[in-house]
Amino acid sequence: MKAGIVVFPGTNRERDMAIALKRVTGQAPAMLWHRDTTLPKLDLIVLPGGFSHGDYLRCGAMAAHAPLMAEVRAFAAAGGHILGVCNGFQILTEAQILPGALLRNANLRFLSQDCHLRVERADTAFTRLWAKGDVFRTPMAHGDGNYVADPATIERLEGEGRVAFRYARPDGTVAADDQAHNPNGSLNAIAGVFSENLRICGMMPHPEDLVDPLMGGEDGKPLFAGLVEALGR
Amino acid sequence: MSNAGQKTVDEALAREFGLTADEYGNVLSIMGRTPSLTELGIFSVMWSEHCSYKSSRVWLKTLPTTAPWVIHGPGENAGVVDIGQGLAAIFKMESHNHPSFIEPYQGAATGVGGILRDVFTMGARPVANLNALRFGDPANPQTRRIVDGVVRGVGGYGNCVGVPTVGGEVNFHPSYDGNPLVNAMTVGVARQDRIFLSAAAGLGNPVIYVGSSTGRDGIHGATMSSSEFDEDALAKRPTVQVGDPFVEKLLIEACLELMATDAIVAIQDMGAAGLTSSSVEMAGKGGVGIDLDLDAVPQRERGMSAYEMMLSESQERMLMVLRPDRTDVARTIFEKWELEFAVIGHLTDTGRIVVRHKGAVEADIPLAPLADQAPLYHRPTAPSPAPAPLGPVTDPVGTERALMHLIGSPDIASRAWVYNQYDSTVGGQTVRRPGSADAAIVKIDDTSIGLALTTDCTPRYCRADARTGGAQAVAEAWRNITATGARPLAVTDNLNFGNPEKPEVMGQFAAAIEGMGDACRALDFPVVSGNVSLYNETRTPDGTTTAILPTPAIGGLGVLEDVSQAIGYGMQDDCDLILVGETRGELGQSLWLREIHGREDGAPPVVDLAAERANGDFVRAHILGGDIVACHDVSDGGVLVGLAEMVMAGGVGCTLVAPQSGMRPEAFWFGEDQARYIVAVRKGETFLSAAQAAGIAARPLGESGGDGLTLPQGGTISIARLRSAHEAFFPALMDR
Amino acid sequence: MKVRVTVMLKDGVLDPQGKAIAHALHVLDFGSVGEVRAGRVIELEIAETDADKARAQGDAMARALLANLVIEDFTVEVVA
Amino acid sequence: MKVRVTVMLKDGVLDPQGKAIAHALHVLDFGSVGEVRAGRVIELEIAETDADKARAQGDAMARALLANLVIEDFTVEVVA
Ligand SMILES: Nc1ncnc2c1ncn2[C@@H]1O[C@H](COP(=O)(O)OP(=O)(O)O)[C@@H](O)[C@H]1O
Ligand SMILES: [Mg+2]
Repeated sequence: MKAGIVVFPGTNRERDMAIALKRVTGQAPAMLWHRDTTLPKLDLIVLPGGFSHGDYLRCGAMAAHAPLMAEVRAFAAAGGHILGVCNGFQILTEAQILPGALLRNANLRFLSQDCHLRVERADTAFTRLWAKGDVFRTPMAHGDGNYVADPATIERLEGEGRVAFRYARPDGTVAADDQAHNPNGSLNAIAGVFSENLRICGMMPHPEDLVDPLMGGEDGKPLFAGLVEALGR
Repeated sequence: MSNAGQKTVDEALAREFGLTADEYGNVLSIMGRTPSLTELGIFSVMWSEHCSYKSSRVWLKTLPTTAPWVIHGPGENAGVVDIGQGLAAIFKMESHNHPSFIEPYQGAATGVGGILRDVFTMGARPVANLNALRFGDPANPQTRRIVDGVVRGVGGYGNCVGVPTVGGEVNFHPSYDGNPLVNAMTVGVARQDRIFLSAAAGLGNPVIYVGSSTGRDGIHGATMSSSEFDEDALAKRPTVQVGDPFVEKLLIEACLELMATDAIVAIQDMGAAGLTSSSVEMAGKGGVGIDLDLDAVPQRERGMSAYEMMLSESQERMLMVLRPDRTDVARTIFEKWELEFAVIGHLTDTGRIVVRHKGAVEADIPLAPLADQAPLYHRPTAPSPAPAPLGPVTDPVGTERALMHLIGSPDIASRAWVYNQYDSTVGGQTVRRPGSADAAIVKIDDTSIGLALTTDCTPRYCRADARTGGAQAVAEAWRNITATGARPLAVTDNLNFGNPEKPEVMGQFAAAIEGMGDACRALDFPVVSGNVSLYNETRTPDGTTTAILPTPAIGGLGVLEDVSQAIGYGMQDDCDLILVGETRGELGQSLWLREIHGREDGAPPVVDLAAERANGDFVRAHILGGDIVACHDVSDGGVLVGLAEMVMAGGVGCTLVAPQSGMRPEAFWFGEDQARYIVAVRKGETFLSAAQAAGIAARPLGESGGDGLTLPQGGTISIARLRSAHEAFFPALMDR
Repeated sequence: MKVRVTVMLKDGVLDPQGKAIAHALHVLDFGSVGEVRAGRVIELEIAETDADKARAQGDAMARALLANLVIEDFTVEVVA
Repeated sequence: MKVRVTVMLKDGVLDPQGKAIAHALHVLDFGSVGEVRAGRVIELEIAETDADKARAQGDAMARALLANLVIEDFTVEVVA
């Protein structure tokens, strides 16, 4: 699997992502600069976390207009696999590659803590090493992770099975109005969504920061290992 | 010479700028004429307490600063120590106390930004931030606003630049009501052969300005932070500096990219007194002259005068001297990162700083006397009376109630509300996050090395006995590092005190430094960088001045060759619990005394540095040997609070045995005797005999297991109950 | 000319900031406050002397960047 | 009544957000844009029928909470 990580001015979790990808693929991903206008041949594009353009105006708004995003869009249209994490998810929604938007956390504070995610379907490249209903722990670190979309969009996402992950209690139960376990107040406790073709996944938490027992566990590793399985080493 | 300002320069103006009559007299004799406004501005900031350390220098010189592993001690932008494998840790702590009182968010944010620049200016990629915070009485309505702004500011800046905030401390005390303390620490890592210094060199070499443009921000910030607050302070404040962490992030990346080339001769961040202090210090250190052309300075506002540009404290700016043939390489890098890049001057052989603006020479000052004749004061010191020993005290509440009260009290309650607003995992190298070990542990990418980081100070001990308090702060930092298995290497400090012109404050300062020095020497734990913040006082409308508690905050750094050997304090199942170190049951100045009796008196616990060293070396050896699986140093609140913290962190309970015979339970459980550790070991007997053989005091405390903390007299407190008592304070104060 | 673009969350989109502000105002004893909505305002100097053209530019910038039309509405005024 | 409080950074105070927006607009080819300042707007429903009183309340709320007078200025309008 040849992966490329897009770096925008202000991106700050590209290194975490590179470490995680290298851990599972054995090879360093390509680092792509936002102003580039061509893509190398890739199996996976990752939009990593951080504060692209300082998160000024709206998180991800300015990055969504970066020159390289035209290539990312074309890559998506051609059926490529894209993972957007945290700011990367925000960029994908701002670029309208994924539906919905991410508002300020309900308590208006930046939240850096572990959360638990429930896997909503296991037949995608991102989730194939889990079973539907599995719960895994992952760090989150964001101020704007409160997922919203209009009712019609939500209905469609739910109906088409495009919710990738939900915030959950460790036992797998989901309670959208329980602030301890849906910490940012997301609609239907949505933590991540898929594109229609299930090849693009955006999520707020950071599985890439939990792929090493030294850092407290490997709970996030199946996501990356699954991608390698699906897209080839 | 033009005098861009409207003001006449005279002694009265000099005083307004914070210079004394004598100091102004000295300026006149150095200059041989009346200085221009810009020149007066330059003298006043360079000779301010903040830049010249005029009250503290004689005492700072007494601190030990060397060790075989110290690469650069105080004097550079940050301290540099050898951490093995050709790498160096570069670190420093700095205060932003006064700005944080005026505008808590921006004050704290720019504090973080400033200390980051001190570290990456030396070539290090910042790998961790810490922050030591002191706030006023939680019951004071101002406190909540300040806590909220400061915590948001620290997080807002650190999270955006993408440096994990991994530790720190928070205290509350009414003495900080009008004067919170915000001490920020940054730790970076560089290759030892790629460390950048600030001494300028090379006649004719270009002087380059990079980063943000210059506005009228914080003019006279340096002199303001060197005088005490009065009721007018809020009205007189200069334009508040606003931080731009996004630009800082770009600046880090651009500087590190440039530092991978051979373009840089010298580099220095523009901190307090911005362009003035950076240019004067770079030229001064290199023994060269410098010519600046202010027309070339990128400006954010129209019509700025030379005086304003030289004194502006606009953030996110750096000054560099480059090899002339590499200027274009540098320009290309800064353009890529969309940062200002301007050649604003060159080095000369005149030994003078010459500042030109709009065709006029606005300043022309000889650099040597500006530095050498900077004021230096041997301020009178008055010793504080020795605290009366604590007489007999009763225990009105019993062990269980005291424990529940203490773990929910402001100085012990869970800090999760604070550190959960800080991104502690960005970088993917955080091995121990806040709330899980006595020191945070950060791995160095691509190596097996781990850094152990902590900040510590117990100001109530310092007020009672500054010498003991100074030693205790160093000892606690050393102990916190040791408790993870790391080898303590060096410290940075942030000495926060009141008005040094008061002999009793100067006495506290001197005694605290003596205590720190004692401890640093005894523990081989030299001071490699630091910062002094004086005049932390508030003048109340009735004319009285109150100083803060003396607060010599210590930032400690240690190293683990193999980071996988680091341990935390989370309780592990099926262990014997052992207390290492001797217990005399010292309740003087303890939190038990304060929280249960409402008293802040008695002598602080004795700091026995020989015991500290022996106990710590013993514990560390047994952590690295794999015998100890969890370890917590005993500090605020004593042994029982320490045990409760272990239980909460690990989610595993424990059953305790009766305290030491002949000692009152409250003295055993809540005394704050130093040099002690609670360790969880698999084989208690073996460990105890090893301790005995080594001459180390150790006694069994009980064993781990279950889902509660069971006291010797039988009552069990569930982990859930402990946690709810521990976690209530901050949300109740802040999330109303 | 100076153009002001005001961006507000669409009706029906939950506004966490507005809600928090309302709560804080109630705590401060501003009991008469009902619903609160929070938004952004962006003031732009535009090198343009014709008010209609300036407004049109503001509109174009709002659509292109300043507002996220998935969740936000905007208005444009020429203020100077 | 509905009151709108607009909060802007004071002149001379660095506005990182405005700066970044201006830059982004230039990249998007809105070359005519000069200085950009970003601010906040808060719309409040107030249980009050007198416009002057509503405005006075908005003013009080701005001072108490909505604006940070150390670095920000505000204006209050009654909009409905
Ligand atoms: N201001 C802060 N920022 C980040 N972490 C903090 C802060 N204050 C406290 N912490 C963390 O909370 C935990 C408990 O703090 P404290 O009780 O002071 O620790 P200790 O007694 O072990 O020195 C530690 O992990 C500490 O690093
Ligand atoms: Mg401690």
